[in-house]
Amino acid sequence: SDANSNRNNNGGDSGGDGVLTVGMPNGPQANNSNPLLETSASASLGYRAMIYEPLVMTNGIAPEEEGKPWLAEQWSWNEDFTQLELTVREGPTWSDGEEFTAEDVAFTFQLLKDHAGLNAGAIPFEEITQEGNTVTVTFSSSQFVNQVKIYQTYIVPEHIWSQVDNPETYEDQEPIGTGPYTLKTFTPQTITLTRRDEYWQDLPQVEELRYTGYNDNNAATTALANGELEWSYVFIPNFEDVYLSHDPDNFNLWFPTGLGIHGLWINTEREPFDDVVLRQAMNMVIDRQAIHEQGHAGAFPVVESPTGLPLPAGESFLAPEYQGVVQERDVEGARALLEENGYTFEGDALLTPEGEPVTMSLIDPAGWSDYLTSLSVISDNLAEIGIEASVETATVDGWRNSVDAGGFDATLHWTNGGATPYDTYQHVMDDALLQPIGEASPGGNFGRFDSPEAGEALREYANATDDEARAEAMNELQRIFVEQVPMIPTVASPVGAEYSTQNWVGWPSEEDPYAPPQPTQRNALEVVLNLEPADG
Amino acid sequence: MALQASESAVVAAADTDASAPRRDKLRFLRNGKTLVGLSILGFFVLLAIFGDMLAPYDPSARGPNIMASPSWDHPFGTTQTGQDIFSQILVGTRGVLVVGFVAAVLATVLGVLIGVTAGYLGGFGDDALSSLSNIFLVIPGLPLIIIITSFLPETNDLTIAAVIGLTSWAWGARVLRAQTLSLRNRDYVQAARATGESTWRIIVFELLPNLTPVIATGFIGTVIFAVLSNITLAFIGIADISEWNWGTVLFWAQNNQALAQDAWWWFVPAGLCIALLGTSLALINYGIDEFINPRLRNEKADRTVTMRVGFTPVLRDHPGVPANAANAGPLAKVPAPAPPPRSAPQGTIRKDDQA
Amino acid sequence: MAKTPDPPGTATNSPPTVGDVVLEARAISKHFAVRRTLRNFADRNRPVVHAVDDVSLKLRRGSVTAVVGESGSGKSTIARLLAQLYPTTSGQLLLHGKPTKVGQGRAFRAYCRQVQLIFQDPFGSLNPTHTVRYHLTRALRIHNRAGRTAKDLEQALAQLLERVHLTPPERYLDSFPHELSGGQRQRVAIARAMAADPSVLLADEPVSMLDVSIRLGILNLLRDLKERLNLAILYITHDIASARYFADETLVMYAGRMVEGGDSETVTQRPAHPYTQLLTSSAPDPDRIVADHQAATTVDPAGGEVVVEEEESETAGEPPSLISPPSGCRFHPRCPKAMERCRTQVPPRFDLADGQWAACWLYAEDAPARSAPQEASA
Amino acid sequence: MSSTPPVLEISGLNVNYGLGEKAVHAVRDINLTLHRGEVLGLAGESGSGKSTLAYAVTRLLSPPGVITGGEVRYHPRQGTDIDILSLDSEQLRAFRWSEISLVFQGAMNSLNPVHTVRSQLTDVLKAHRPDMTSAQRQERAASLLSLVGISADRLASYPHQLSGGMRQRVMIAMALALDPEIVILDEPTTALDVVMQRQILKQLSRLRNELDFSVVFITHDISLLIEFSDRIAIMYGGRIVEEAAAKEIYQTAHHPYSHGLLHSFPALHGPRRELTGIPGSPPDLTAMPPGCAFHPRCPKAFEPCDQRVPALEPVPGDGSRTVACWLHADH
Amino acid sequence: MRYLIQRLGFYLFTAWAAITINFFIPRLMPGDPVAALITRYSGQLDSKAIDSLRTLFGLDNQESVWQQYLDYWGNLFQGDLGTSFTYFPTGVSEIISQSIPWTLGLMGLTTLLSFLLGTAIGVYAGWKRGSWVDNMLPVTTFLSAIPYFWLGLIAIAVFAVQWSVFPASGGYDNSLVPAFDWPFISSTIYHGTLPAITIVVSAIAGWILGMRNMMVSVSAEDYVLVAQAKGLPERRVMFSYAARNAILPSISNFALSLGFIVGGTLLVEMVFSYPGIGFVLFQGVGAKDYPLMQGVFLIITLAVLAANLVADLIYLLLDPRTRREA
Ligand SMILES: Nc1ncnc2c1ncn2[C@@H]1O[C@H](COP(=O)(O)OP(=O)(O)OP(=O)(O)O)[C@@H](O)[C@H]1O
Ligand SMILES: Nc1ncnc2c1ncn2[C@@H]1O[C@H](COP(=O)(O)OP(=O)(O)OP(=O)(O)O)[C@@H](O)[C@H]1O
Ligand SMILES: [Mg+2]
Ligand SMILES: [Mg+2]
Repeated sequence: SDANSNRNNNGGDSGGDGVLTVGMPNGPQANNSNPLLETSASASLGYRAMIYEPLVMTNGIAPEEEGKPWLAEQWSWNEDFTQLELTVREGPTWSDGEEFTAEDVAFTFQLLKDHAGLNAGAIPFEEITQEGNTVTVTFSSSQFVNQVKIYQTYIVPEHIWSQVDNPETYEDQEPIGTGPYTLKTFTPQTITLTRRDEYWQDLPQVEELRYTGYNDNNAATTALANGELEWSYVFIPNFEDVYLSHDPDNFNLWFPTGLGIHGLWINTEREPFDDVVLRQAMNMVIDRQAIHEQGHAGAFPVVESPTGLPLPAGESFLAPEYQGVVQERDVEGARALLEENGYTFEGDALLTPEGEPVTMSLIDPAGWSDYLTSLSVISDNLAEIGIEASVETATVDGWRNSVDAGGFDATLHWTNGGATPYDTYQHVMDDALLQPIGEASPGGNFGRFDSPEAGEALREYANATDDEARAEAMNELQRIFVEQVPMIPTVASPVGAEYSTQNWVGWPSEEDPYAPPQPTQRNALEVVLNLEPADG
Repeated sequence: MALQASESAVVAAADTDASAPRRDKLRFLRNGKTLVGLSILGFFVLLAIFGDMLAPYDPSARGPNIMASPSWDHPFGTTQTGQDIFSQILVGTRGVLVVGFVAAVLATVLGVLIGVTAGYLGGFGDDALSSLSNIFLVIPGLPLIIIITSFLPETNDLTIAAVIGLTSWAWGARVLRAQTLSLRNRDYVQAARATGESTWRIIVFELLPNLTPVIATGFIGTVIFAVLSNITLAFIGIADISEWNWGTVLFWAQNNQALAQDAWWWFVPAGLCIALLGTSLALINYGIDEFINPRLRNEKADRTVTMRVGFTPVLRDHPGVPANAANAGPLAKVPAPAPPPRSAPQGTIRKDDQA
Repeated sequence: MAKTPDPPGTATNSPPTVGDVVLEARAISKHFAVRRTLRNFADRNRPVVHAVDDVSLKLRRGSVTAVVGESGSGKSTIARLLAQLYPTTSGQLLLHGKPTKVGQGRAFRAYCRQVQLIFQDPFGSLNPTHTVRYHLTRALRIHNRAGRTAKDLEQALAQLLERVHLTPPERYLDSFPHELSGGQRQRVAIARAMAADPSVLLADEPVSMLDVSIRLGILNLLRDLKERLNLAILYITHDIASARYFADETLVMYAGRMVEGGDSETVTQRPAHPYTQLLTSSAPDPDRIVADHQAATTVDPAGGEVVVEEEESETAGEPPSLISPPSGCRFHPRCPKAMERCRTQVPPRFDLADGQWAACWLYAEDAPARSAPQEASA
Repeated sequence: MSSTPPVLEISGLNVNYGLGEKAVHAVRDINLTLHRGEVLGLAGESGSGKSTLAYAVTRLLSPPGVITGGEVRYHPRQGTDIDILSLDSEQLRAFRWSEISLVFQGAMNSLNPVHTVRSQLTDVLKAHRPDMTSAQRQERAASLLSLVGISADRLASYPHQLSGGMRQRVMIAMALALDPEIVILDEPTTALDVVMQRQILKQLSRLRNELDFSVVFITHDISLLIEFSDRIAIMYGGRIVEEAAAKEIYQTAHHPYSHGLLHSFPALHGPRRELTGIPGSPPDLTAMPPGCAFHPRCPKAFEPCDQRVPALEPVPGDGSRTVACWLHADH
Repeated sequence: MRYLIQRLGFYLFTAWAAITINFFIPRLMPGDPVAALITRYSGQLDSKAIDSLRTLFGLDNQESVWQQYLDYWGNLFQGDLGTSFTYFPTGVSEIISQSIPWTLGLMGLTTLLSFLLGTAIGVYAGWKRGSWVDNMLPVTTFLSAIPYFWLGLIAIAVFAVQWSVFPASGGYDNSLVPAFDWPFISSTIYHGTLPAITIVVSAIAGWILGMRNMMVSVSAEDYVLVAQAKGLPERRVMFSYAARNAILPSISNFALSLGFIVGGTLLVEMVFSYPGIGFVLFQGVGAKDYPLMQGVFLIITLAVLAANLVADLIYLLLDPRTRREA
């Protein structure tokens, strides 16, 4: 073919002229755009958000906000959140020209119900009915905590997917969605999306999106630094020097947080860590700032609230007593606390009331450099109260197994993050997940935190029918978390991004936090719709 | 048959030695390459033994100087978290050498067992064992090591060494088998048999001593392979990176994008150490090669003379040549002075074609 | 030599007489499978090398039996068969008249205490990594002749070396083979064989790798041993002149078969078999210098029947394939006197005068022209 | 024989292996003349320098061999003499094979195993006779093979497909390809059995008669040498110790070493004579005894032998032969 | 012919053994692909997805190992290498077919190039002993002792970051769509240059040395001396006599070294972010994606076997001694 026809527009290394280059360090991709599979290229690179659209656009960094109507114009729940009624927007069309209808929405829910493999959020669908542009879905339990997961469901076209034999293995290589972009070309290295002619909203100004899978962080960082890559989410150590300094005017990095956090999970079954006093003391000496700076290269925000809620995302959930409270490092206080409770110091070593020295191993997979560096910070911190903590590594498998089976003293591990802090607390404290040591509990509560009150509060929160009861339960959860210290929060999981204003402006930012900037989120579409060419 | 040719080359090379091992025990050491190689290796061995005593800092301890370039305090600079890279390299030497040598010992023992047994047994046992080593030869080594290592419940230097050793014996076994085959029918082996020696004694006392140089090259080669594999495993984060070795240093450097941060000092020393160690081992191997195969030796005492196959130099009155008169008796003629350069045209040399 | 009690059954129990048959081979054959591997394991009719076919010979106390024949005719194979380094394909070995068949281990050791093999190549038959002392000590130890104390051993070693005229022993004991000359090495090899105090020595071309000037020494040594110790010696060579010089009896081999035998002088001077005739006429012989080289080629100096014709077809010089040896007499494709039956029937031994025999149809009772063995002329 | 004009004159030739102190002085002050059309035999025990001498003449010694002195003069039928030792590489290439060709010790290794006999025969023609057409070369190759009694259809064979004797004969054919003046045969038959040996030697003498070249024939098999050569030079310890017509030397060897050599091998025919042999072992070239190299083994050694090297000089009373022995020295 | 059949038999046997080993290795080892996947997404994927993934990957039905082995063979004969977990539900064969051209292109070409170049230099160095080429050998030794990935990283730092002479990653320009046209091909070449150079630099020394040593050994063979004695032109002696024989062992070493080279692929592709099969394998290992891992490993092994077969054939052509008459 003709040399030029192959080139997209100006075909330079970076975007510009209607092109935006996006990339993730997730390696080469297989030709699979199935939006319902987390393993697809479209999920891995995030471009499914440009092709398929959710019902409601929620904002992970501002969970208190009401979502924006998207494919659903309106939605309402019954009191106990077991029934959802959706009013589906009229007007959007599928990119093959077919009209988008409520039947597609009902079909998609039915699909999730029928195929457990696609139902990643384990939503207990019951009945799905559609009438005109109204879809009604009932659930077997209260879905208050799962609302966002349901809103975020990518809606797929019935006229195509009903022909599919097995949607669980459907590769969807010619994806048809309601979004403003369609798949133009697919190669394992780069996926190109091109703008549709019509869209139910104003057409975005970006004409073409180029998604690249870089093999690793280094490659992605290099591409970011030389401007080849305009939008990405990649961990960059020392990002000031390595990235921002290459073009201080245009290069930006914004790592706002959602509700998910990282922290030191403690095995509350093992002695002496079953003693809450010890855990409290440990919590008091952890230097989160050092972890933030050294372990996570300043990219992951510190969790300052003792409740483990990252701010500002968790602001609206904070119990009154913890409003404005910042977890301060207090070595003296910790020592005092310990001594008050029968602990003694022998030289530098801490002895339990029984006279045993307190030693522990901190374990994480070999190769997880940010966690391991953080662990060494923690180890130093704990040494200040006489706890001898050694940093150990294991293979990912070995670590996974011992975490699931409760075979560890303490480990850095993430938590689930959802639309409410419920996901985090449930992951850490749910007594329904409690297993004896040795039995795997892959769903959470790795620390074997045995607290019926916490479980009660969790269920209360999930099933409450009014906001007050919910707030009550949330406050209770925070109190238990703060007092019992089942896990020591360190930093928050950001939903961040690096982006360049060289060619495009209008990115979300600290000043204009209209959406999380991460290119693999649903909100990426919002971001793209908001972009404008830099030169006017 | 392609497989056999390489063997025959090795065999041919090794055949020339027959009596070399004892002819001059020190000759091996007098080889310049060997000497340089052994010195460097010796240096690293000393580091491996005393490295952690010499290290000025705890290699894992975070320090206040972050990402400092080399200075007197930190000869190789510091890391992201202020760890002293010099100490990491010093302490890490042991891991590198331990894995290299343990793996090589394992592989060599296996190679000798399998290769020599196959070669000596012949027949079905030989076929079975050499098929086994052929299979191990064609299976790509590093991927196999990565796969096995990644499944290990626990990785430390010894398990890594074991994996490397267990997967890399085949080459040695093959060469040894070929060698044994050629030795098996040597008269002195047959003679030992005819004297009434038992089979195991023949293998251990008659065959093995003659295989020593071959075993030695194989051993050194495996050390190189094991060191590189170990470092690679550490670098890609599959081995246990909490045990310091040069690969671990590189792993952390790469993970923290040291090069992007212009922290060359984080990368360069480890890389150079590996290259130096590799070079030293390679030099030792050249030494052994030249020891086995004297043809490879570059015996050029005198740089003014080019020795070429097929064109013997004529040196009259050359300083490197002992005066003939010293050896010759009364008859010793003074060599005729070189005739004036004749324009010996080829035409006069070539006979008229009369074919 | 340190006198240790001889194991039962050795010849020393009965008073030795020169001429006693010590070792006898009866119709032994050896076929080598061409290559036995996994791959052609399944093949039904594997090709074999007929290295030795139907060979019989007797080794007598105090006498040297020579086996001559061209390269590849199976001489070494016979030596190894007699030493039981290979199992025979068929046939029987008799030691002191008793059939023996030994495999490994004790029985084999007992056998090689009686029958020892000296290899062709003194440069190859000593392990370069071991000293003379090691070689000899091992041989003594294996055959329990090392005595009990270190002194016994030293003495036994010294005696061995003296026996092969390597004196003073101390000069040689701690040398490595490469520090010795070819002749000295061969002496060490002989000493090693002597360590077992055998009654039979199988010498497989013991001098072919040695320099002319050294050969004689070794041959004289062997002769000396034969005479002093009453050994039975099998002397294998391709040099028929040395057989004449050194052996009492000479056997001629061709392509794995014995074709002629008898008293050495008779066989070399009056060869009966056409192959032997070819051999003797081909052997270089300065006494045969003919002033005019140009003429030499057409007139056979020996005046015999077999003349190496220069216009011969090229195959005339080629030894036959042992994988599919010629039927009948194996020499028939090259034999100028081949008859019809030579092509089909294997000739048996025909006894001639003076204990000479030949496996050639020329000497059959019913041969058309029963000829007398060729008389050598100088 | 010595009446014919010389083709090759070697004078004062010295060859070392290696340089400097540790050099092995393998060939010492050799003076030797080869006459047109004669067969010059070179005998001596293993390591006495026979091959070294032969290779030095053509400058084919492999490293670390160096020629450290002397002159090798070639007299062509027409034209000026050539000093082989002062030719440069290109001149040497042109000179080689067309004037002197060699048959090496052990034909097994002399043929390139990966090329056919044809290609190895024709490439020498291609190199030296560039104007021959390919068809002519083929024809020549075929006729060369039949010259040595191998049928032309063997041209397409690879060396491993030929028997040892055939390979040796191919080498001889190759040596004759350019009708050289001199053919050097270095133990051409040692690996062969007597029948084959005789066959080949006969072929060679026939060819020599036809083509009229001179032969240097090297072996340590004295009986073979005496039978085959016109003149014999006997080497010991890198020197020529005696030189004479073959028959004369067989009848009366003057040098004690030649004498010993001639009484070391048994004769097949004639009366069984007593064999004396030579006591002792060959000299070590790196540590040559002073004086006559043979004196430690010589039964007749006397005063000057262990001090001065005897010169190779005509035997008093017999001008046709020379010997290097104090027993026969004039003074 | 018979020889060929024997070799083929050997290759079939080896292939069988490799496939079987390949089947068993992952099964004998611990590890859970779902946990690995969750871990890989650390935090991005909800822990509630565990069950759905298990269902999805079909990990909930248990069959006997023997049955699995039979199924494995059955599928293999249909060219079905199973479904990748990481790239679910894409078939392993598809992933491999996407990535293998890159690996073949880059590694194949550079391996061949370094072999040819190294052999050529080795021939020269071995022929002209003591010349400057010969004296350069210690330098090349040093280069070859440098771990490949390190050389690659430094090369990127210098030639892609410091001076942007070459791109730092990828197999081609992201703005292009793979096609057989000049922009794409030139871009491929441009992207492949830096990795290629580093591979050649670090791999070449081995070939040079091997060939040099063989040349030196062969040069001392009688037939080379004979060729010199025949007065053949130097080129003919050097190539047709010395090099022609010296190269034979190199060829078989070349085939055997492919196994090692493939190991190198992985690092090249990691360091240069190259879209080849080695990186896929690495990902598969990390994700406990054993269908993928097995598939890649199998393909690699078979490729090495095939290359060996080819080398055998070349050897057969080059060395008449192996050609037995029928
Ligand atoms: N182990 C073996 N396997 C197969 N064939 C063999 C074996 N040993 C010997 N042969 C074959 O048997 C035949 C006889 O060999 P043998 O060594 O006995 O000959 P020889 O007469 O000793 O020859 P030479 O004079 O060369 O030593 C030869 O064709 C040889 O190739
Ligand atoms: N490369 C070498 N280095 C050192 N010494 C050598 C070398 N080649 C040969 N010699 C020595 O030179 C001497 C002469 O060797 P040469 O090959 O000429 O002997 P030869 O008379 O041909 O013996 P043979 O009959 O065994 O062929 C020998 O003593 C040998 O050890
Ligand atoms: Mg033999
Ligand atoms: Mg010689």
